[in-house]
Amino acid sequence: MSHHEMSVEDVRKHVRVYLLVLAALMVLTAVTVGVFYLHLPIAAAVLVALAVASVKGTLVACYFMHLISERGLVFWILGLIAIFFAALMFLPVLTDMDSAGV
Amino acid sequence: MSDHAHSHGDHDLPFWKKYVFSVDHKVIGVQYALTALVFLFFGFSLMMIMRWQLAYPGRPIPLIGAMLSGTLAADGVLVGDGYNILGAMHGTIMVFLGIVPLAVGGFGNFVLPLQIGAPDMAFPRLNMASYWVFFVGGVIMIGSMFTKTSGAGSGWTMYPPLAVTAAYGETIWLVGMVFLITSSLLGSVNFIVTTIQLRARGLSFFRLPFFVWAQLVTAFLLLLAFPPLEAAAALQLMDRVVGTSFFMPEGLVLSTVHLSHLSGGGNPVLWQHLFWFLAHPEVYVLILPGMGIIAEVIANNTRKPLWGYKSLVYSVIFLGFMSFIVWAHHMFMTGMGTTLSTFFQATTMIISVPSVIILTCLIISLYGAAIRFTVPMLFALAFLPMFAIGGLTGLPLGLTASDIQLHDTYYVIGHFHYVVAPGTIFAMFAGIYYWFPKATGRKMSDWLGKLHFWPSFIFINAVFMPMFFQGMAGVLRRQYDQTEQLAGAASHGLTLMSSWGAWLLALAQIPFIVNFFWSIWKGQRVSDNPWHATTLEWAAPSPPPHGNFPAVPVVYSGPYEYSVPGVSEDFCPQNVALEA
Amino acid sequence: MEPHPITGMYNGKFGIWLFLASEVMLFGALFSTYILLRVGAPEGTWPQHGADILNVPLAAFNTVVLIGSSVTMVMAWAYLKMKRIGMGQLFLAATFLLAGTFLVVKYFEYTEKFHHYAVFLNARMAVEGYEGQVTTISGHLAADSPALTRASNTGAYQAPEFVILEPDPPKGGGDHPPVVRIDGAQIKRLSDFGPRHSTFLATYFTMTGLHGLHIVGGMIVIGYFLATGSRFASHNLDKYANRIECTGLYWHFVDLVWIFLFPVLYLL
Amino acid sequence: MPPDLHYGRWSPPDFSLHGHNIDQLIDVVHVFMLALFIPWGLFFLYCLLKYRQKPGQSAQYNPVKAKISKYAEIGVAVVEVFLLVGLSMPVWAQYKNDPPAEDERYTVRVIAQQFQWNAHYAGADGVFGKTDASLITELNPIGLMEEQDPHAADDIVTINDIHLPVGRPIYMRLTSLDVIHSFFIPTMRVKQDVIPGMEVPIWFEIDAWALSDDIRGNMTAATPIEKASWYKLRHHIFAEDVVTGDGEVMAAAGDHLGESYKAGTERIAELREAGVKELVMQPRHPLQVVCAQLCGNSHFKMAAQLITHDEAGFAAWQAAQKQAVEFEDF
Repeated sequence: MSHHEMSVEDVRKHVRVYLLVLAALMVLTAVTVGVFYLHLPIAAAVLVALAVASVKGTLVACYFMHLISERGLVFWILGLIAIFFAALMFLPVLTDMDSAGV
Repeated sequence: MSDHAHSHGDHDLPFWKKYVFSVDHKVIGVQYALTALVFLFFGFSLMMIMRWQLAYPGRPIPLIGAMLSGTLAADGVLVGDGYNILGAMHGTIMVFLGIVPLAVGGFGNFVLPLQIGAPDMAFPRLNMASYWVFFVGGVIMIGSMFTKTSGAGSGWTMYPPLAVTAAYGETIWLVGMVFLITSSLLGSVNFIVTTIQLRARGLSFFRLPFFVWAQLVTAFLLLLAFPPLEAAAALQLMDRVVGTSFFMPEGLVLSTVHLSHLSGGGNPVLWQHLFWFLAHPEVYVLILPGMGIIAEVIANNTRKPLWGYKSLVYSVIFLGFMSFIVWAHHMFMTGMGTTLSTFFQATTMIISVPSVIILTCLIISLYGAAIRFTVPMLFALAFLPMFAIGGLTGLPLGLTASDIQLHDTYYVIGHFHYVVAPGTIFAMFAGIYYWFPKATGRKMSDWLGKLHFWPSFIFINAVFMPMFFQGMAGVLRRQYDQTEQLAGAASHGLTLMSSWGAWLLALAQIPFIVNFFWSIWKGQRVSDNPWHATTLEWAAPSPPPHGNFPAVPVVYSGPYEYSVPGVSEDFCPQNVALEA
Repeated sequence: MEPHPITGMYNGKFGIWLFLASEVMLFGALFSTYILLRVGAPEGTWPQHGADILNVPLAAFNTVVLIGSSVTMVMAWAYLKMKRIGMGQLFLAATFLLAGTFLVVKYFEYTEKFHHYAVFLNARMAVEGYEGQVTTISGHLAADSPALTRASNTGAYQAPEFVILEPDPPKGGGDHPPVVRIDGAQIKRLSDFGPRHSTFLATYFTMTGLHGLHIVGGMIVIGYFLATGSRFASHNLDKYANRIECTGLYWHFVDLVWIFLFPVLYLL
Repeated sequence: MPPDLHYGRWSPPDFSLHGHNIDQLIDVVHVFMLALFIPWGLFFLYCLLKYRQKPGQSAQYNPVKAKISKYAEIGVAVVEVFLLVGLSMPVWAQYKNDPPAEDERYTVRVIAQQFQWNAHYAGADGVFGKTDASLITELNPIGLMEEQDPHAADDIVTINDIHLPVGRPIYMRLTSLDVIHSFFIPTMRVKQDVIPGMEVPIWFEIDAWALSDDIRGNMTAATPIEKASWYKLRHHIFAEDVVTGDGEVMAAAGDHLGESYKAGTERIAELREAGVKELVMQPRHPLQVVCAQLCGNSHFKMAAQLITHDEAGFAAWQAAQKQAVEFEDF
């Protein structure tokens, strides 16, 4: 739904959601930092850190950026971005692996 | 609906608001086109100077030799650095300041909103901003040539460490590049929003003219491919200005001086990846709008619907998508092993298929047609075989094994010039002759047009055809003096042919320049739809007023309803309901 | 300006989303640069954790600040939707202040780095307070150490005839070792903890710097709406709310980038 | 003996074992291109001639049922798959995979710099001496640790001359001191970017008969004097003495036309006036190693001479080098 024909009530609901999301983000931030001081092995550390970051990112995108209530073309475009972003992330692999003999 | 289109009263604007800082997409389009044409001619002139050095190495350049500055030439003879600077600037100018602004900024801006029945672009002020950012970027970039310590001379690809250790002009080049990238980003956002949100009622996606599709895909390429280059440019600026080592490995020694002040730890190949991640899609940015124009002109002058309109559309979308995953075929010689090279060879072969489809559709459209050999049509027809040659010669370069011998030779130069010079630039000429009446209300002279076409067609082949044979013989690109090497010395005759071809090609442009300016004021007045075309731009008055259409058009039919059986006229404009 | 049936968005909003798409590719390129350089980094040139060099508490604080600013931003929009312009502008102001706070903290983080030096030695040498021999010593310049000069052509510090350094405590804690005097002849390279120091810090400064520029950009826009907002809103509230929504989309994205920058640069 | 040893034809002569595969691929691809382009072009011309607009005759609205296009596209795809899987990938694999065994290959290091090719040979002990960037000088271009490392004592370093044995695999370790170069031997079908900060190995084998001295002889060609141009012959030397009717020696075998365009052109004029009909010349150095990647203002000059020996000749050359080194010690 687009935000034009929103009643004051709807907005109030939104506001409550925003505060919940805020709380969640704060907790997750605490988690990331806390986990860091546990000094996990590197693989685990990377996994946790990125997982938590992704969750936080998703929360921001879905609720603050209203992605959850969007529809239509924008998702196709975001999907496209996801693919090309993956291609970009594939790039370090390219330079590193499989340069013959090196 | 754009919230600006209807708002401002247009005709009472002061001159500078109406023609200089205008927000009208048509004025901006013309501004783009004229600026780009000037840049194109400048870039062409640089190449003509280089061709002299190649044809007559070490001999003073006639006429202008004396005028060239210290960093470019010594007593009338081009110097090595000068040659490299001209080479780098020729590439940069043609690609970033010439063709893209003309094809996208010029034709896109002028034609696209008209073809979708919109009163203007979605963000007119943004549109103006993107033109002026482009303009400033262009001036900065050309300015980089004239720095005291010598300009950017590491090729348009700016490979580090050479580019990082090179003279100061390089920094200015990078700054200019950042401006140009910003401009394209603003532009592409504007194009996509306009195309998707401002289409006239009834103009569904599969009723869009092919030109609009081409522009839409191009806009996506610009939007998504340029940012990585922007990042790369930022990193190279850091390396040059701040002294970081993103692209600088440990233990570099420059003419026996150990660069121990660098932290090292960087990777020169990283730049190539980021650069080609942009630059391969960029190749399609150069060619797709051209294809769009060709499709329009061919449909109009064959007087029949394009053959396989839908497969054209799907092909162009597929092209756009694939162009993001072929980039490393520019890097086969960096020490790539079998796994990766296989992947990128495969994608490269795959991407050639949609190009073949597009070409086939266009040529089958000629079958059973009623061809009008107008000047735009001549250029459009010439485009087809020229582009075919350009495309086919890409094959041996896309296969790693044959690339071993051909990489970095003149074969490559021949290949991509066939795509962009007799390819895209001919398409641009077709577009100029085709839409000139819409922009001015007057037609360009046919006679001068043909006088422009035939010599151009002959000489442009004289320039580029020899390059394939030189490349085969092993003549390398970016050589200040080819005869320094056995292969170059042996094929010096072909070099002479290319050079003379280039200079004669320049002469062949005179009729165009004369025709262009003469026709603006003295050209034959024509109706709003002189070509009897179907697409919406011809439903607007010539030249279209601010806001384009007297009444917002409604679309009833597909883009190319020509020679519909049982209809009196041989064309049915999109905005006219078919008499059934 | 009604939302378009196909995208469900009005032009401005759709435009911002497209712009953000390109931003994803921009930062994506930088992240992949980070990965590439880290994976290929020569032995011992890349810190085990960013935290070995960087200040985690400050960054964590900044994370909280930025998340907070995201909430105030979206609140501003919500109150405008509730037709309460005053509250809307108030939250906008809060966002502006939080953004300012973020930059101030970053400023302190940066300056700290520029007053902290590393001396890379030609050969291993023993330094009191560190076990074994070291190839680099980091610390702060003592007051009586000669002033450093930069080479005109490269801009890098020239090795002075000697430096007097107050070394950092060795890794794993311990107290400050005594001051050391290092002879110019022993010095291979001398650098502050700025971008020149190493590819890690180069990446850190480039990424956080670019992110900082985005913050500044956002503040300019928000500042503009703070100044002109109430007048704008009074004659077209819906349109103003949309402008704030678009600004918000951008602002949340900037927040989102930081949410990834923080762990990647500081914690891993 | 070699078939056709001339530069400037379709492709330069080839003296490597793997080269003919690459040439074959290039030829096949071009045949395919023509097979595609010619019929396509004929159809194009046919349409242009047949379907020009005539009064009272309109174009046909309904699309032609052109199965042909589908077949054409499938055909193209199939041939491309063949080119890729059938030709390119095997050749590339042969060129890139499984390097020759330690014991049978000859290993040489090539260190590129602006604007010269330095070759580093292990010498008698077969072990490369260590190098150090901070030791690099004009005289020691690769920073060989002559004092510090015993293995360096018998190492040989040559500048812009690369000596290689024929008839056994060459294993070449390429690196660069400054910028990216590209190591290219046109007559060996070998090309590899040379990137600072990394050492990339390549390997190839030179035909057993391809000794540079023989090749020079085989490249002897006669140019009619009126066709002679300094640009084309600047790297050539006279194959035999040029003697005029009255027995005067105009040019001795091994002479060249001169260093500059001016000098060379005057020399040619002289010879013409002296009644010389044709110039029988051969390239001074028939095998060139060139730089294929723009590397600065003298990139075009960055060429080394490849000098190939049989085993005996190569051993002799190495010994001679060692001699030279010892003399320096005195």
